[in-house]
Amino acid sequence: MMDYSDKVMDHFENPRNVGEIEDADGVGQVGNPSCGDIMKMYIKVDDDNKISDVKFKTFGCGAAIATSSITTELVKGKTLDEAKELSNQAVAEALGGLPDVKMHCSNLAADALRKAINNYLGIETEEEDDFHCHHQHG
Amino acid sequence: MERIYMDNAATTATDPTVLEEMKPYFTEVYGNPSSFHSFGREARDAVREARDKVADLISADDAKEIVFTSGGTESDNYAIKGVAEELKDKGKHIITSSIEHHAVLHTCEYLEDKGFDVTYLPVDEDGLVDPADVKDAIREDTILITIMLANNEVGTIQPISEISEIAQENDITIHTDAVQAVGSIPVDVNELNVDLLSLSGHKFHSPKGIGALYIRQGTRIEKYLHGGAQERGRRATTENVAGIVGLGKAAQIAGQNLEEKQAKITQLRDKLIDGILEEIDEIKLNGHRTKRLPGNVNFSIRYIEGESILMKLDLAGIAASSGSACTSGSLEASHVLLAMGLSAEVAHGSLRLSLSKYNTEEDIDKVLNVLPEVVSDLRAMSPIYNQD
Amino acid sequence: MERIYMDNAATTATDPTVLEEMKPYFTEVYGNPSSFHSFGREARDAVREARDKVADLISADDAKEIVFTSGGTESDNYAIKGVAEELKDKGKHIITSSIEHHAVLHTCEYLEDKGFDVTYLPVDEDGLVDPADVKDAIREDTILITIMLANNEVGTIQPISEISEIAQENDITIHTDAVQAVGSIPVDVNELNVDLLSLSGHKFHSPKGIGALYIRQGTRIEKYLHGGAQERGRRATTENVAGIVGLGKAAQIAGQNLEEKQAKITQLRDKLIDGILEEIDEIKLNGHRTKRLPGNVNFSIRYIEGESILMKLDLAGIAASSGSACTSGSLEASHVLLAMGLSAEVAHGSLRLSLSKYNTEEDIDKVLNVLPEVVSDLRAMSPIYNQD
Ligand SMILES: Cc1ncc(COP(=O)(O)O)c(C=O)c1O
Ligand SMILES: Cc1ncc(COP(=O)(O)O)c(C=O)c1O
Ligand code: FES
Ligand code: FES
Repeated sequence: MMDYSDKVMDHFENPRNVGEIEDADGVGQVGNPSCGDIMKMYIKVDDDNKISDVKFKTFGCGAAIATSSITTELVKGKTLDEAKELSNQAVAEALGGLPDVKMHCSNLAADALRKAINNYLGIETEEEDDFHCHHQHG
Repeated sequence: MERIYMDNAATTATDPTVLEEMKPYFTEVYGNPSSFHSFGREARDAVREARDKVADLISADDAKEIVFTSGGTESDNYAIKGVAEELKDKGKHIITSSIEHHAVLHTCEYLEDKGFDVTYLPVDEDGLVDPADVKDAIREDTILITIMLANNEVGTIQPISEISEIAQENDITIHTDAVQAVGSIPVDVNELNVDLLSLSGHKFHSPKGIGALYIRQGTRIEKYLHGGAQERGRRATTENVAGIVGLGKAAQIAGQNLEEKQAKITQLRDKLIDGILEEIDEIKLNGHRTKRLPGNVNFSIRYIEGESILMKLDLAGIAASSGSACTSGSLEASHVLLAMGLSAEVAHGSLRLSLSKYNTEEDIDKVLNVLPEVVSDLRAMSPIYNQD
Repeated sequence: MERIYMDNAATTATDPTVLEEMKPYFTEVYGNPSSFHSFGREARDAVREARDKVADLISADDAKEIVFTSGGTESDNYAIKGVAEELKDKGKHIITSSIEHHAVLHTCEYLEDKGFDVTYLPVDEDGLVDPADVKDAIREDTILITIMLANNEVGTIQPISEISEIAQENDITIHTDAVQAVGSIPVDVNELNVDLLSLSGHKFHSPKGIGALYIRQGTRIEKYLHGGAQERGRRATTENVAGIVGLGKAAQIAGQNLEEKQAKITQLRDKLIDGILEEIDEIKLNGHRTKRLPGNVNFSIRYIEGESILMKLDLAGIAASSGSACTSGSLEASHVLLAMGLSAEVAHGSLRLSLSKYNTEEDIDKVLNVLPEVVSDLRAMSPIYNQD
């Protein structure tokens, strides 16, 4: 079942960029507590359309926390266009891989980030269906 | 790092005395109990002695009522499918509870696929089945009631004797999954008055892969494993002699000063429960406060998720579980906690710490020392926790 | 008295190296492989390694194709009932042979009760199934062919690759009970080209109570034990970790210099066969002379009865068997020998001596020394023996 890479463990034990940004330019949240996970991303965007700061808060499993953390590292300093391109595959790879049953967790972080970017850009994103978990567990 | 094992509801360490007892049955007394010769006779004698010890532990009238199996799951499958198969012409209705172990639930679901009708009784917020509900659920065609003696997640102990009285009045076969109870609390098949009872050795310091099904004499049940004539024709396959010897020894040891050990573990449990309640706010003890297994502690800790709690504890050298071992890892909210009325959100933050005779006062202190920080670290990271 | 064990087809002694490998998994590495924490991870790693070793021994493409079970009987029950259950809407006809182990035969009989139709193919006087008979038996509604790789009583090895070719041409699932073969002769699931293969550890120096079912990827089969999600959902129950580790080690050891060991045991077997043929008259070697397990010797000794031969041998310190271990003790004439055309009278006088890597030249000499006298003593007592 859950056999996490050293990289995952490192990001779980020492998560980077945890917290909130008071005057965030964009905020994105995905997940649902009844599904066992919520991820919230805050971004600051500078004049060059680059992400100058990013923070997260996560309620979720170990993979959810680690993917949030690495995502913030991966996109800090990137342009919004580059950040939007970040795939869950890339997130998983940056963590040295994720167990099969946890691959879906990496969607969350990328999704939350995209939502934050869209929020900054003023794009409405479809609301989550509250009655079904948005990803398959297990 | 000194590690602390508090996942004894998942499995226990084999008692070294049990292992000692088993050793000769691998390389020296290795005969097949069905064999005619002296090697076979020695193995046969060992199996006989072990059967007596298991019968003793649950106060069975006759050791013949004990059939060895590969564990709790097989015992549950055997009991439920065996009765269903045998009595299907009499009726196809089965009554169980909604908080059974998957070995019972998934077997019942399998039977539903085969045309059986299953009633899953609700439980109250402590996880208790109401015997009145059992009575109400009984129909003309009810052939089996299967309700667990003690729950593996929250430790709640069911009023099985009351339920079996109802079963008896209505002439319905009754099985109880006593996998979590046997070895932890006194279990007497006659007091419980059940026809079938499942137990599993690895929950009380025998090795994994060996268990038993108690089958009261006269109980009608189809066999489960077809083949040779072992176990008086009730379970084919060459007997797991070393495992059986281990189960016997573990049963014998468990029976010695059972109540004393129970009291000691209960005292540790209560210290742990009280300590956690004192140190951490916004938590909820799951399961009945007193009608509960001596070693079971189960809390829901709001705003955080079970797996991440387990990871943090594991990093601190504490082995615990969130929900049952079988489901931990899949992050599905425990069906037991949901049935007890918890919201999925709260259920996701559940933590089970389960004790055995090997746990000490120091273990409790260590957990009480580590857990509050784990919780506050994770809450600090949680988007749904309101820090003010 | 120095005793000689020649009943290795019934069960074998656990290899001391295997036991050594297992020991830590009782009292030290005792976690539940499904558990999240480090104790669980250690157990999980051990199970993974063992699975690789078992896969290696039978040249499975992927270790995922190995499902651990409680032994040969469960593997057979799982394979046959599982395919029958899964494919019953496609058809209800099963083809097997008349000399299968009871684990297969009684499972097939059970399915007949449930409305399945089973063809029990005949064998020739050597115990061989004719592939042409398999072909002829195939019907529109045939869903499974289950034929053993090597017979437990007479050691005859069947032409499984030829049979599986026929199965494949007709798109029928094929299972082989290789319980007697695995560990004794090279077994390659791809050469055999089977979908399912049963093996049992205690036939090759792992402990009893652990076995495996090989399930080729893509094979449609209903699970047998319902419950937790262990073994990728294919077999519920807390894994018998120590047993699995033992099976893995035994598989590894069996694979090392397999052909050399096979040659050595074959040479002992042939010395025993030739010696007995030389010393005792009016006897018949049962089973094929060369297409036979390296360790199997089976004779029918006219005018005397099997159990009394076993008793005399046992008194002389030689452990043997008459028919399979499962039926020895019930004194029914072996269904295998009857199917091979022996009269019941002759079948009753059968003696099986089965060798393992632990048998020596001296063991053979001792048997050759003792057996002739046993036979002549009993014949002297027999009213049907004509002494002139
Ligand atoms: C209540 C209950 N029933 C059944 C089982 C299954 O037992 P085993 O793992 O021995 O198959 C367990 C433990 O896993 C259990 O706690
Ligand atoms: C050919 C064959 N099949 C199946 C079995 C059953 O194996 P087990 O005793 O491990 O259940 C045996 C041995 O008893 C056997 O020889
Ligand atoms: S985010 Fe990891 S399981 Fe849902
Ligand atoms: S005389 Fe003893 S079994 Fe027949």
